[in-house]
Amino acid sequence: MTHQAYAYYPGCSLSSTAREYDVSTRKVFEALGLELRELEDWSCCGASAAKGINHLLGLALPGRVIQQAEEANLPLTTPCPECYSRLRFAAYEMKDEATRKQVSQVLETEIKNTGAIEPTLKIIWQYDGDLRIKKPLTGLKAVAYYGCLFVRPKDVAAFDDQEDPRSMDDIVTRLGVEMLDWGFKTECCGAYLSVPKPEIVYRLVYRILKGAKQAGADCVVVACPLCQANLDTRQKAIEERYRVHFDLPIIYFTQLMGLAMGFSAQELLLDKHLTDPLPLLRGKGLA
Amino acid sequence: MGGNSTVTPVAQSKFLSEVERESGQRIMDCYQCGKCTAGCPSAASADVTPRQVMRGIQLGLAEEMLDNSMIWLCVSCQICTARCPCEIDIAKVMESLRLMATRQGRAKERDIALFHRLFLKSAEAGGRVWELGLGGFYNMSSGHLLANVGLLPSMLAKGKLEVLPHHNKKAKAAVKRIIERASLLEGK
Amino acid sequence: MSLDYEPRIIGFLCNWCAFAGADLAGTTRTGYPSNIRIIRVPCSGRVDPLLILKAYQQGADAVLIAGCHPGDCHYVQGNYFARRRFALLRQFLDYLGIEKERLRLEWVSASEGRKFARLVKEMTEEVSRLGPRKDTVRRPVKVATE
Amino acid sequence: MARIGIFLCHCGTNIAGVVNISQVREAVKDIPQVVLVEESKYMCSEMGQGGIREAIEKNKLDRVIISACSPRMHENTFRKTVADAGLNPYLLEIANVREQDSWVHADDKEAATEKAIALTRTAVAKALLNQPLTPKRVGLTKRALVIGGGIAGIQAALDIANAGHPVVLVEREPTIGGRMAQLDKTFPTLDCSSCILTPRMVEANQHPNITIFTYSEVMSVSGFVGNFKVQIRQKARHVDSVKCTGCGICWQKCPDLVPSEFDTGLGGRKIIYVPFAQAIPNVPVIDMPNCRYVKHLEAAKEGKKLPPCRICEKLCPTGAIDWEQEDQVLTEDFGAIVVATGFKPFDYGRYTEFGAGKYPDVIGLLQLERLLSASGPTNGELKRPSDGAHPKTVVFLSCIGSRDERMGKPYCSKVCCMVMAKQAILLKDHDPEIQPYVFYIDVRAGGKDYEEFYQRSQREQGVLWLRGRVSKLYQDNGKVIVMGEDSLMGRPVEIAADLVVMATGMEANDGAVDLAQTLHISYDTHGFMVEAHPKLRPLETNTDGIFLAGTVSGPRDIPETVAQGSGVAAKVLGLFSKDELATDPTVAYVDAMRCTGCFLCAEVCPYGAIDKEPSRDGRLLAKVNESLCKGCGLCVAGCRGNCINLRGFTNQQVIEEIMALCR
Ligand SMILES: Cc1cc2nc3c(=O)[nH]c(=O)nc-3n(C[C@H](O)[C@H](O)[C@H](O)COP(=O)(O)OP(=O)(O)OC[C@H]3O[C@@H](n4cnc5c(N)ncnc54)[C@H](O)[C@@H]3O)c2cc1C
Ligand SMILES: Cc1cc2nc3c(=O)[nH]c(=O)nc-3n(C[C@H](O)[C@H](O)[C@H](O)COP(=O)(O)OP(=O)(O)OC[C@H]3O[C@@H](n4cnc5c(N)ncnc54)[C@H](O)[C@@H]3O)c2cc1C
Ligand code: SF4
Ligand code: SF4
Ligand code: SF4
Ligand code: SF4
Ligand code: SF4
Ligand code: SF4
Ligand code: SF4
Ligand code: SF4
Repeated sequence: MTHQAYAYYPGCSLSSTAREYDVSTRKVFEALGLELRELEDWSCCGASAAKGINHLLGLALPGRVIQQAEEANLPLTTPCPECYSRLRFAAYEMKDEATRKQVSQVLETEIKNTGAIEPTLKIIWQYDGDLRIKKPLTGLKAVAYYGCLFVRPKDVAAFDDQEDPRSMDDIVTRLGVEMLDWGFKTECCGAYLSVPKPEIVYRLVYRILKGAKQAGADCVVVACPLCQANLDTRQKAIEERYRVHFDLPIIYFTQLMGLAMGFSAQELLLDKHLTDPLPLLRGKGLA
Repeated sequence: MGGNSTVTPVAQSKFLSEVERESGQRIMDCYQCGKCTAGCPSAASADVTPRQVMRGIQLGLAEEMLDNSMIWLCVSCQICTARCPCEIDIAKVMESLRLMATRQGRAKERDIALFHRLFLKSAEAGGRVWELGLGGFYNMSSGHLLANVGLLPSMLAKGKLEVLPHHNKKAKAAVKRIIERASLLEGK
Repeated sequence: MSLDYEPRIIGFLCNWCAFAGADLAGTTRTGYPSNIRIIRVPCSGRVDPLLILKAYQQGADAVLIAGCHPGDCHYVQGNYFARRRFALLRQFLDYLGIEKERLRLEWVSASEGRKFARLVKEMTEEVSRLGPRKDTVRRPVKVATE
Repeated sequence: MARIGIFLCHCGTNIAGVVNISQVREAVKDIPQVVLVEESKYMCSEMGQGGIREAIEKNKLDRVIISACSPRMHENTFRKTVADAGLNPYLLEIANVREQDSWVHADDKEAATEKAIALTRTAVAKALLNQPLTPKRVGLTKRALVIGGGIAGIQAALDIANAGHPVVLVEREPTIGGRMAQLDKTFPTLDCSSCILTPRMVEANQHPNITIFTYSEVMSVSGFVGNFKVQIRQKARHVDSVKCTGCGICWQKCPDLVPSEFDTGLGGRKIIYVPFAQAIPNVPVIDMPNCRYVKHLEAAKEGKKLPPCRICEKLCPTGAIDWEQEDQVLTEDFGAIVVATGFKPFDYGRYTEFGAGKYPDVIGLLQLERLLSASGPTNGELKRPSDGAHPKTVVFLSCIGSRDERMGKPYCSKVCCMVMAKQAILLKDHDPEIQPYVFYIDVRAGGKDYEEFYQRSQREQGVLWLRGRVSKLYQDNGKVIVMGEDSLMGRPVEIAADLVVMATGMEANDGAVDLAQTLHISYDTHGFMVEAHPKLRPLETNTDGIFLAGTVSGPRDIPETVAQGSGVAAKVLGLFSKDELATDPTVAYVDAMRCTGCFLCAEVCPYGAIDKEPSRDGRLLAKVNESLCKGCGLCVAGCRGNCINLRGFTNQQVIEEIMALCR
């Protein structure tokens, strides 16, 4: 197999709240023989904040990341859908020559905007080699929750079906997990509103968790730090508020991959989640 | 909308063409079906719905469309955009209205605007965002002193939030410069 | 784009689709540049390459042939012949020093008034950009007739 | 010297408001051989035409140029006008200064005027080379082909047959009846669909002038109005329809069941089957790929053993089962063709936000018709597909695959609002406890008694109409949750439904485009066939002798479809009232002095209109068969030596036009 290397942009969340996503992603890539070279001195992509304040800033912050990858002469990848979406948007808008020039001007260096930008999820989905599974995760039932930014908008970011994406389901099915069909794959969790408007997020997340439970899932598989945070850290409050009992661990797909590849739950930081997945995994003899 | 005042519709208003220019969307294509609103995560909590925002623009109601909570509660999830039968990018329209409001110093949802600003501040301060700091600053600045505090102990215990900001000097300098230059060059 | 250069475009339009499409542009008041001059022919396949050369020789800045979409030809296969001949002629144009942008073959159905208008606009802009013809075809060549 | 008259039409202000007519007059009046320039406010009006006739007679004009609207509009009108004045109609030329000038260059009057002058000059240049032409007369076959045996086709066939002319009705399915046969009751009168349809089907079947070919398709069409030659393929039923009495023993005893197309997959049918009880003809077909005997034969080829079955054959009292039967191709002559191949419902599986067709309790309108029908898969008991429970909350979603740019279907399907109203009322009739909710964008109830019917559903039956489109459906604990907006309240709403019905729109039928291409008629971007004129010639196509009826040209309901069926019959009968037809004289002709006999022309002629004729010195030369030639001119462009030319569009004429336009 040819050795493939990527410029790796973890983004802010993965270096704090979502460390387990970062760690598990790196482990999985390494195990698959795919190299991630973290960009040096990378900076924030601006998330949804920058574009709402200043349009150009919303392009220039991701622009710097793109430009760094250009310097490294590598295809750019990131696990975080928010970052991915910002990077893609910037690249998309910079297809317009004037915009590209303007961003270059802000960055004080020419940005070519020709390199590939793919999320780690897509790279793994399209990886057709052996997944090096040592320990299939049989007995586990899960639903995949994709959230918004990997599937929308169509022309900019989507690499999977808009309403019924398959990528995570396909990957996790290969691990031996029974993936269930459900109706909330791409519904919104409220994103960053969990800080300024937690009420909205409670309502949305309640629905999603209820849907997962109804489908018969033991846990929810995710690929987004924000989704993970909203579904995991708000779960207790929601259970209290709506007088329900979910106890649904929210696990990154890379953590499940790592587990199947033989890494320990601790190595994959599976003990960092607020809704503890360990009892479930131990119960099934998987951790 | 508003609900208690008479509306004087203005066909082909200046506001309409401003929004169309800013967003690149054809607002008059909207036939008010409501599909955007039906799937919107925030609509139920807002004072006007996304469909009504589209209508308001069609009627030229500039004030009301820049001063509602919907444009701030919109999280750019793009569900509306993906499903609109008239292929209008509603999320983009919302973003454009936010930008227009910001430029005019309006923000119906001060908390969210504040959150965005603090987020950027955090990025500016460290080159990368320090999430614990962001939460803390937000609580202090918004006056919601205890918001989200309940979560803190468990999150810290799990190592989910780093107590110290993870600054990166070079990144910090770069972000600072970008913010300066972007504000300088925006609109040029 | 030079301001005083008004290119002259000769359009051979098939009676069933493109000519009807051009009519529809009119019926729906979809405006386009007046540079095009239309000749009605029964079928795009009726357009003999010699007629196109005649147009260039007479000073046309560009020639448009428009007919029914593939599969829709009123005469079954006329537009396929048009397409084949067009490909050959285009190569020949190169040899004559006429830019290939000056010859277009397009499919316009009777319901595509907007498309026709857009085409004329595009072509006019493109040819204006090219400016006046620089080749030497514009002199009497004998075109065999009856 | 010719004597040319030029007539400049104002078309009210349509032309004169843009083109400076007096400037045109000045520019063309001195063209050599022009003896007269006249104007009229409306050239096509009785007065305008009278003026032309008078001028021809008074000035002995031998060429007439009319500078007016598109020749596609009034060429025939004016040809008649000049003919009435004794001038050969082919000596007329029309300059298109309205559609292709004043209407598209309204913002540049100067350029429009200049162009009007150029176009008029060009018409003069061409007209000088016009020759008087005389149409030939040919006979016609007074026998009609009707393609498609839905209500449109049945109606057309009956009306033509009743006027005494033979009709062949070709239907692709094993029975005639079309979609209407699948319906339960019909709006706005709620009469039972099969009660009003079946008598017509029987009448058609028994009519001495009607021959029905079911399970058949049109393969090819050649010829022209009055004289079409059509190849029809009759697919093998594997049942001898002469011997079969329709006793039904075979399909009662056939051991296998597959989903029934007629019941939209909700019920089953046997392998040997008639689609429904009142099918016409009442002769079954064997669905070969699914038949046990066929599978047995195939397995045997691979050396495997499967039981041969052949129960139908053993039990058939008349020995009608015929395994050897093969497709048959018939070639028939017709004078006119009616296309009535109908529509198909939009596939709601394309909406992934509504479960992509995977949720069992989300169905389409046609499926609900079958569930409501007493002869349907549930004998009219309303049971939902997932668990057979009786639904109480039923939600309708309008405009599925209609008014939706995202699906590439911007048009309104016209009947589904009324169908929703009808079905909601029928649901209430079935079970008063059912609560129907209807999500709509606009209610399209424009027809006689339609609005009253829709109002009744809300006022008297308690159907709740909610204005708004639904965004998403999801399954939840045996319910389908409907997320919509009530746009009148401006609030998101949610309903937990037991059954959701998609108001699927009308799409062009499968194979419509292929059929249109076989017939050489036009179709639009949605696959609906195109009328010669949307308002004034809605039943004709641009090809003489080929007509359209029913939903083949766009969505419509039964009353309109039936009206079109009868209307099209009137068109056909009008054609058949003549004993001969005049052919278009703008055909090709060969210059025998120059022809080298290479027959490149014959190679490209789509109509085989070039014959090989020996000349005096024995060489074979080209000769045009004028009744086959359609005047496309392919031969002219194909001939290397300019030895063949096209009347009305000769090379010299086109060259004159080019020269005039390049001036
Ligand atoms: C769910 C539903 C409910 C409806 N309810 C009502 C109602 O209550 N009242 C009302 O007025 N209208 C109603 N309509 C509309 C009505 O069904 C149509 O107006 C009518 O059926 C159209 O008839 P048609 O003959 O044009 O087409 P079809 O009924 O579609 O008939 C076309 C026929 O042509 C055949 N065919 C197709 N292609 C070929 C081919 N290539 N060669 C040979 N044969 C071919 C088909 O097999 C079919 O038999 C309803 C429609 C739907 C979908
Ligand atoms: C304002 C308006 C705008 C419209 N615009 C459109 C449009 O844009 N497109 C469209 O498709 N449709 C349009 N329509 C509809 C269109 O006008 C009608 O569909 C059409 O004119 C109906 O034609 P008709 O022959 O049935 O009736 P009419 O046009 O009413 O003709 C009936 C004729 O019968 C004569 N008559 C009446 N009683 C007797 C009698 N006892 N003896 C002898 N003669 C009698 C009348 O004098 C009249 O000349 C419009 C209608 C209106 C009102
Ligand atoms: S979905 Fe589109 S058309 Fe419908 S109301 Fe929203 S913006 Fe308008
Ligand atoms: S993008 Fe904004 S308006 Fe659209 S559905 Fe999401 S939150 Fe609502
Ligand atoms: S058993 Fe024989 S006669 Fe009876 S319906 Fe079947 S094929 Fe016809
Ligand atoms: S052979 Fe058997 S399976 Fe086939 S049609 Fe006859 S009875 Fe049915
Ligand atoms: S008839 Fe009604 S439901 Fe059908 S497409 Fe038109 S508006 Fe929609
Ligand atoms: S009555 Fe006329 S205006 Fe009113 S809905 Fe019907 S068609 Fe429209
Ligand atoms: S192509 Fe011309 S020369 Fe050849 S046979 Fe036909 S008419 Fe004669
Ligand atoms: S014009 Fe020529 S090619 Fe066309 S049908 Fe007539 S003979 Fe054939």
